Amino acid sequence: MSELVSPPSGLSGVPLAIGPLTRKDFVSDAEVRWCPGCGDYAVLAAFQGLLPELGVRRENTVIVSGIGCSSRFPYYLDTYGMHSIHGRAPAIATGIAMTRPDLSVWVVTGDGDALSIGGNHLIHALRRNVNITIMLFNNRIYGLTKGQYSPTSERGKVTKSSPVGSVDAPFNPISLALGAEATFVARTVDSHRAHLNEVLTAAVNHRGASLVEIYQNCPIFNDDAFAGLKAADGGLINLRHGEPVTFGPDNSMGVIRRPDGTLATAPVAEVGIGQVIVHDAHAADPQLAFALSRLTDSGGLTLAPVGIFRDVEAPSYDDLARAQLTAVPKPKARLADLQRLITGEETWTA
Amino acid sequence: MSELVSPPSGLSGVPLAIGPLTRKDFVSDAEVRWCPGCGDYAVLAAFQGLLPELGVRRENTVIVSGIGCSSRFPYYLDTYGMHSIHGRAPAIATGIAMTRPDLSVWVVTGDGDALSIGGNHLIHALRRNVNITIMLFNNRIYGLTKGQYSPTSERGKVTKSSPVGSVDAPFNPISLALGAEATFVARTVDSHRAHLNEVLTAAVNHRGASLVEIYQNCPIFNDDAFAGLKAADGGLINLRHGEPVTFGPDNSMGVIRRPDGTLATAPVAEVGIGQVIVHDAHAADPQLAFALSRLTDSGGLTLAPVGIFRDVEAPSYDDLARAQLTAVPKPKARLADLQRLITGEETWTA
Amino acid sequence: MQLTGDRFTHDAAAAGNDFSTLPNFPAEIRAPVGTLAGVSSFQLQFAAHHVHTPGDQVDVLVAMNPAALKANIADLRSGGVLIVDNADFTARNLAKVGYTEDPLTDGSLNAIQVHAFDLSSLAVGAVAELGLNRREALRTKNMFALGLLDWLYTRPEAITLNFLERKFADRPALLAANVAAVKAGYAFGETSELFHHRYVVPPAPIKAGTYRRVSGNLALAYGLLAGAAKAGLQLFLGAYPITPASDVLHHLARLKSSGVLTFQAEDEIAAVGAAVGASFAGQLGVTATSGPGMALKAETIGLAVMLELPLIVCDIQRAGPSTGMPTKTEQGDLNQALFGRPGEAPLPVIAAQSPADCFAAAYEAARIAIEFRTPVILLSDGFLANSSEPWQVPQLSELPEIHPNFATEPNRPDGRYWPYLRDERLARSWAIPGTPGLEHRVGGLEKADGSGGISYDPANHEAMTRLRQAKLERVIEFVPDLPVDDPDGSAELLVLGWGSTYGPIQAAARQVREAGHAVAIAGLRHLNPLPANLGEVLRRYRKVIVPELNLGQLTMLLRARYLVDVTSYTKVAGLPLSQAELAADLISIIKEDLR
Amino acid sequence: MQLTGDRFTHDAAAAGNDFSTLPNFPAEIRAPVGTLAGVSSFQLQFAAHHVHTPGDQVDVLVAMNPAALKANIADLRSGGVLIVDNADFTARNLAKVGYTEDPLTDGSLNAIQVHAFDLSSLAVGAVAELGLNRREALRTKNMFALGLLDWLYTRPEAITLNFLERKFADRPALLAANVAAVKAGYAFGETSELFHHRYVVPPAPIKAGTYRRVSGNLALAYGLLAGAAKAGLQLFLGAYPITPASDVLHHLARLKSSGVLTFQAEDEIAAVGAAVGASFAGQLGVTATSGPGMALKAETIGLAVMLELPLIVCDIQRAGPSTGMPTKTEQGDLNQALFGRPGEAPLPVIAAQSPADCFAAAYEAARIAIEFRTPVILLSDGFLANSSEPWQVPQLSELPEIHPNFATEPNRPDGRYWPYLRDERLARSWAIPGTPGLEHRVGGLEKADGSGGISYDPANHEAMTRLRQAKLERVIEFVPDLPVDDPDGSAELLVLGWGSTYGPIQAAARQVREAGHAVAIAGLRHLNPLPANLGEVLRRYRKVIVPELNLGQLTMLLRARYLVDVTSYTKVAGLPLSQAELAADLISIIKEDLR
Ligand SMILES: Cc1ncc(C[n+]2csc(CCOP(=O)(O)OP(=O)(O)O)c2C)c(N)n1
Ligand SMILES: Cc1ncc(C[n+]2csc(CCOP(=O)(O)OP(=O)(O)O)c2C)c(N)n1
Ligand code: SF4
Ligand code: SF4
Ligand SMILES: [Mg+2]
Ligand SMILES: [Mg+2]
Repeated sequence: MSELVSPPSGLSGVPLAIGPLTRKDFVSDAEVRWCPGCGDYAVLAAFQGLLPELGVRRENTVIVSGIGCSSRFPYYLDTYGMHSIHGRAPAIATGIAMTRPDLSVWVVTGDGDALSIGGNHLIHALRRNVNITIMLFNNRIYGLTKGQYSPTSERGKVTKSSPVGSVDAPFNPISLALGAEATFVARTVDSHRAHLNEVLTAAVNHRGASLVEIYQNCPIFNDDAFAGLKAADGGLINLRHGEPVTFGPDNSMGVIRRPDGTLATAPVAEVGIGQVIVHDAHAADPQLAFALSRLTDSGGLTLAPVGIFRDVEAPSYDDLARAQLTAVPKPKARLADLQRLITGEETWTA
Repeated sequence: MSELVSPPSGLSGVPLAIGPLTRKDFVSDAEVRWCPGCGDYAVLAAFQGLLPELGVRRENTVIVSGIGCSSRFPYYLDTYGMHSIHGRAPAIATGIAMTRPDLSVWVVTGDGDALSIGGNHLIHALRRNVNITIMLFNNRIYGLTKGQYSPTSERGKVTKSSPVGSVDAPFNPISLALGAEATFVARTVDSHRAHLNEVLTAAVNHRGASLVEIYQNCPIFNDDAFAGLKAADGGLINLRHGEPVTFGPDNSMGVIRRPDGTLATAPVAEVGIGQVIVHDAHAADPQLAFALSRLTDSGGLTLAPVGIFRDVEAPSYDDLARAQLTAVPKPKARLADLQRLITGEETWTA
Repeated sequence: MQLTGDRFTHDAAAAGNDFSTLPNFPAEIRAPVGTLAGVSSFQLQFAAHHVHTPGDQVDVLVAMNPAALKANIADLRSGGVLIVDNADFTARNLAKVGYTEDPLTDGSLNAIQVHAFDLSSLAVGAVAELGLNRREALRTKNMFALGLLDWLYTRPEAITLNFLERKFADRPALLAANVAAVKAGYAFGETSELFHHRYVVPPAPIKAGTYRRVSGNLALAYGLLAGAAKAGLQLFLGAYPITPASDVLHHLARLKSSGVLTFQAEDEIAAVGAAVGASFAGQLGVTATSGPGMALKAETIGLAVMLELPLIVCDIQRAGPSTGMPTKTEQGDLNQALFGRPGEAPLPVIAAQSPADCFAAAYEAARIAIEFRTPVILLSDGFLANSSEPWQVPQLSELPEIHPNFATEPNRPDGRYWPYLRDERLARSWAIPGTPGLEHRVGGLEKADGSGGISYDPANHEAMTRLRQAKLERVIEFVPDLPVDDPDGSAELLVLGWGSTYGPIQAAARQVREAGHAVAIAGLRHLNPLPANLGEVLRRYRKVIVPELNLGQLTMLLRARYLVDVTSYTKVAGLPLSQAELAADLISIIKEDLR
Repeated sequence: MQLTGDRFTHDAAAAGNDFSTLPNFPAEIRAPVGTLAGVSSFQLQFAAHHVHTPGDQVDVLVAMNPAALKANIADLRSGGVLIVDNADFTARNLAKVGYTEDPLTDGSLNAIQVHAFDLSSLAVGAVAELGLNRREALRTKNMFALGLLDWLYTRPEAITLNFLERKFADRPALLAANVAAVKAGYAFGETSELFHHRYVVPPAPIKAGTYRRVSGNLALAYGLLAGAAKAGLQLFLGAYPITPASDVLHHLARLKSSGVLTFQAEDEIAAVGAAVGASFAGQLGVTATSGPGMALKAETIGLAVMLELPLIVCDIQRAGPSTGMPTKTEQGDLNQALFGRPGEAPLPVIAAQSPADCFAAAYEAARIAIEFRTPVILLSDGFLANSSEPWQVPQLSELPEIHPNFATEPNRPDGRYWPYLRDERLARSWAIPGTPGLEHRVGGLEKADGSGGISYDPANHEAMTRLRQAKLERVIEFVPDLPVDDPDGSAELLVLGWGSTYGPIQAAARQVREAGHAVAIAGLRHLNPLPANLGEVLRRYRKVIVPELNLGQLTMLLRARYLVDVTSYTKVAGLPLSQAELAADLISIIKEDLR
């Protein structure tokens, strides 16, 4: 490559807003109906603040959700939206993204919606790299159906459907996405507004499928599932491209590579900052991102990297699919072409 | 742990055959109906040869398949079998494995069956670690429906449904399985009978879910998809636990770790055998296995590791689920218990 | 409120009343308290006679705040009693639910006997000495209300107090507080002079026996388990949570000591798939869901039809279409149950008629599924699921036997085993894995009858298609003739319901008869095959009305099958059929159409 | 053989004959040549009169080996002509297909005019000089057979030769060989003295116009595209391959120059989901599948009913239940189309009647879907899909207009936009993303009419449920009265078909009438809503017979709706209805029942 061309953004093709938009423009008049204290409120507030900053027209934003507490999201935003059926939002969004490159398409989903019933659509949307941004609200529980364990619940979880503890090993959504060839994978936390903003902005600007896992507290059925992480001295490992991966009080802990090649954590003071690995979110190969994802403990959650694990350029499915089409002619000419087509080459006259 | 106990095998609990069994015992009288030259023949022959060697009773072997050319498999084996519906075999096998620990349960599936329509059941069966052995026949095409591209077809594949080339990025089934927390993941090749035998034997002996991807040639719709690999000097990288990962003519090539931590291939003569990594299939952490899986090129396939990527001990779902049950009493006592249960504690008499 | 209702129901039961309950939950998980959307209510009808519904109009309403009043006042009959906690009747709270004036003072409740007082303060006062914080203290108001109701209906306090002792055995502070609140409520009734009457509801004339209270979903779970146990099979439930079916999973998940295996699947397809696997393995595979989940299971149910394996698919119907109104009831899935599969895939369909009947219906489903090797669809609905009533506990020993009749020997002269050889009922031979010598393969492709080998032979497919239908028709062996309730045989009008409408139909018939008119009623439990005498029954009456909570799905079936001009009577409001409305409509039909 | 049949069909078309074809593929991909399972055949009927089916019994059978003979000989009428290549009639090959004696010599074919000769050698000889290897040379035998048939039916060779020139333009060696084979076959007919007759089939009296040959799946693809184009929308197909629907995907995937977007989804649920997404985005979302795939799509179709968005779901039916016989035809999905969804989810259902009619049916489906904002189910079947016939190419300009009527302005006095405000047809307002000021949300929960906001109000749900049904009934506006073919109005018997049975019914009626009996026939294209005059039509006849390739699904509907005692006539053999059998049965009904 001789020239440096800036890659197409996830939003290129979406018309820009004419005047400035404000948060208020994006607030619908539907009454918000989550339980008091639900983490969904914080995400909604952040998102309503973020949308006007993206600079694209409000009417060109579409939010598709499945079913679950979190999937009520689209109702609260004054954009185009669809509250669809359980698990199918990525498929529906694929149809929207393919036919309408002028739209900014978001998917809102939960850990049950995306990873249980909707797991297949999720991994296929990621593999294909459809230009959509997926916000996965992970509260590690089925909220709407009143508290059964989910595919991200820790093993041993006691719920109505697992009265003596669940026996399933949970998914690590980041690992799963990376195994499914995802080109943008990130994680953030409901209550960390600035981080949420930053990650979502990067996600929507990524052209192709972006998965953002959002740790979301469900005070009713799984309260404080992330309390261990959110605590001041907690185990949130903030990933930043190009920076050494440190965390903990005063960044006293770091992620190092063990002699066998796998990643581990160690006190920086002991190993020296030079041993701490530097994050490369843009590495073509997902090996590092995957290794980082494994630092998440799948049990009680005391350690979890957040930020952008992976953000690489790759052709987006819908761009490629559209590129195979020849430009559709004006209506008249279109009908004439079609008349020729259906008439075909081997006709006879009676 | 003070004592070394040998882990339960995938077959423990399955009654042993009384007399010796032979290949013939496992051949059903159904006429085999694949196209001449189909790779499925070779796998079938190997499998019919393998079953008697496992030492368990024929009547305690169950093979469940989905739909596809490869899914005709159960019909050709004189065991219990079910040719079910498209993509659902892992779910059906889960019900069998949970209720009958005395059965050896196999799933036979294709790249379309397992990774397209059945993707969700596959990843969930792997995550849960249900004690089943999955043989995934990957011919990188939909055979039975006459040749559409599949989720493992290379991008740009020209088929009836993609006349100017497919635009999907393919899955790497090994990466996907590892991302889904699989505890046993391996790959082998239809025509390499000894390797197939070895890998399948290890798979069935693994307690929990074992996924074996089998590269399978479809001479009709995707001929020679693996020819580049099968060639004498081809790029099959044979993984063996505890051995350096070398391949190519005279094992002249090796897999090394680059300074950035990712894996790459290099001539052994240049880097020295000391730089070549040693495979550890039993590493608790799947980082290495995942890194190895990325050496597979997803395009024309000239390089692919085969063998066992990962084989770790973890409790199997069905064992855990059964462990929660108290032993079911004899029929009479069972009915008496049940009578007490349904009568409950708060009764009144009229 | 749910707990108050629950305990008050037990008091009614202990007094020998017949009863029927209906809890009503908000659609949101925890919609903010004090909003209309957040109101949770519990409706109870009890009487000295047979009770078939929780009632449409209520005699006594207990409302704990303005939202509860607003949401439920329309259901209180004129002249009824309203007990209302006025603690929260502030301008702000009133406005929040759309009251511009205080309904307690603006005269709008003049037709009602209003008893308004600061119940909250009374409860808090009653537990003042017991060291609770304010929130805990306030929570005892429900028990205060219960004590008051116990007084009003002349119930002994002991039952409630016993219950509290069990419940709070290891939390003495809460026990003391709750006991204090109940007693205070009782004493308030006695001393306050607010109430001029107490009521005594004598026992209902019910069959002698041991009774318990049961909800539809619990009875259904027990019925399934009883079926499996009598057949000597393990019960395996594959399920994915969905309202209002989730409780079937919850109930069965607790029965690990009864050997029940539950599998919370990744989706409804996996749930039913695993159940098919369990049945293939020789156990009783069951799955439970609601309408949207039924749709997803259709393909696998078709497979089970083809495999001819036992399987029970419970559909706890909710208001549709699509996501619809998940917490509301409906009977919209009858067509889906009968016809919602590709190709000709007939299977038995059974509908439970009352909460307690869910047990018997589930047991019958198990018996048919196992003995005929067929999937069976068992229909219940959101109303039956959550509603409860007295249940005469069945003696398991008296239930009909269930025989899985596993094949253990080859069944061909040449020593082979053919899985599709049939008995007189046309049920196929069932050999399970682990049985030596009977190894065989089954699958979804058309098969040659007898051998089960794949067959594309046209005549075989024709024969197999008709055979599967004929087998369904043989199930009639297990279907009793439809009993008709027509006391003196003089009725010209038959009201035929199915599933949960039969309760309101019985209640309405009582009203119609009390008004001096003759009406015959019947309730269908077997929707496929239909009872043998049904055609004759339909033709016996001048007019047949078929009430359904849908747009006339059973009606279509009856008209097609019997060419009888039955009249459809449909409600699709997400609510149980209203007995009062039905009774009024029936009376006017009798007066006008049948003069 | 497929190619020979294909080209010979073109010859018939060029000669102005009417025709109908039926290719028949083995179920296996490449079942071994020479086995019964491996036989692939091509059936063609052409005539100087209207042809409605590929025929049941054939006049001429060309068999290239023992397996082909064995598989098809039963279809050759007594006295018919058999042309057979005897090159492969070795003992081994005969035994392989179950012949113990050579049928060509054992006298079993005495009732048939047998022309057996070593066709393979003749073909190989004809191309001997052209440098092909033996395998290539042997392949020309199909063209030899075509040449011979051309001679036998007095067809000009030129059409075939022209085609070969196009096909092999860049492979001159193959061109020369195939041309030589055709000519040799033609010459063989002329010189061999084996054949004593040549046939001349004059042109059929068909309407003047430009014709082409079309198969059902191709016509369907074109109809969808025409619908989208006339509405000014992009056509979006979401599909997952499944026999016999895959060709719809294959055809549309080739139409990238017409702006068609195809999406090969991960499963049927994603396929229909993406189509719903495309429709929400303002395009025409379509999905195509067969029975098992329909089952999987049911939940999403229900969503589309609730969203009130255009969507076309094509169900190319195959023999069921379950996996059934994928390559065989059936009409088993009518019930599933009408009723296979949870709750009350009514939608229009249209069935194509012939391969060419798939175009018109698809176009109508598009028109209804777009103008009524509703999912429409379009039924075809495996027979229509693969069969072909002459098609008078429609002029797109003459097709009815289709108006999506996108909303562009707020529709409320206060400047708001309500997505569920309705027009006279009850179709809701449709605003698509990108339209400023009309931002709105839709979803699967019950909604308040007008505003579209979530509503749990009982009365609203009741109203909405009935409204969705009423909207479906308004579609009658696009449903013409059912025309009855009753030439002199004297018939007492009406034969009413739907979908693909109408072809055989027409053919049978011709036979019945030729035998001197009166019979009326009609074919339903609209299954929901049914034509307005249908009740009246049914009541006009003493007897109504309804032939279906299922166990009587339309019959049930008609009996329920009109209380008319129609008689079901059912075949479920995986084959198209047999016209001869039907004709014979009709005649005996007329003679016996209607005396
Ligand atoms: C087909 C179908 N199956 C099941 C349900 C019931 N259901 C609704 S939401 C949900 C799970 C919600 O969990 P999650 O996605 O984690 O969302 P949350 O409520 O926790 O935000 C389930 C099982 C449904 N609506 N549709
Ligand atoms: C529900 C459903 N959808 C689609 C099909 C059609 N179908 C049968 S097999 C198959 C794909 C086969 O591909 P693969 O799994 O790779 O198996 P192969 O034939 O290549 O061995 C498809 C799409 C079906 N049988 N059922
Ligand atoms: S149940 Fe949990 S996730 Fe759902 S709204 Fe309430 S707090 Fe939020
Ligand atoms: S189509 Fe391909 S995979 Fe299928 S049987 Fe033939 S060769 Fe094998
Ligand atoms: Mg959740
Ligand atoms: Mg394949």
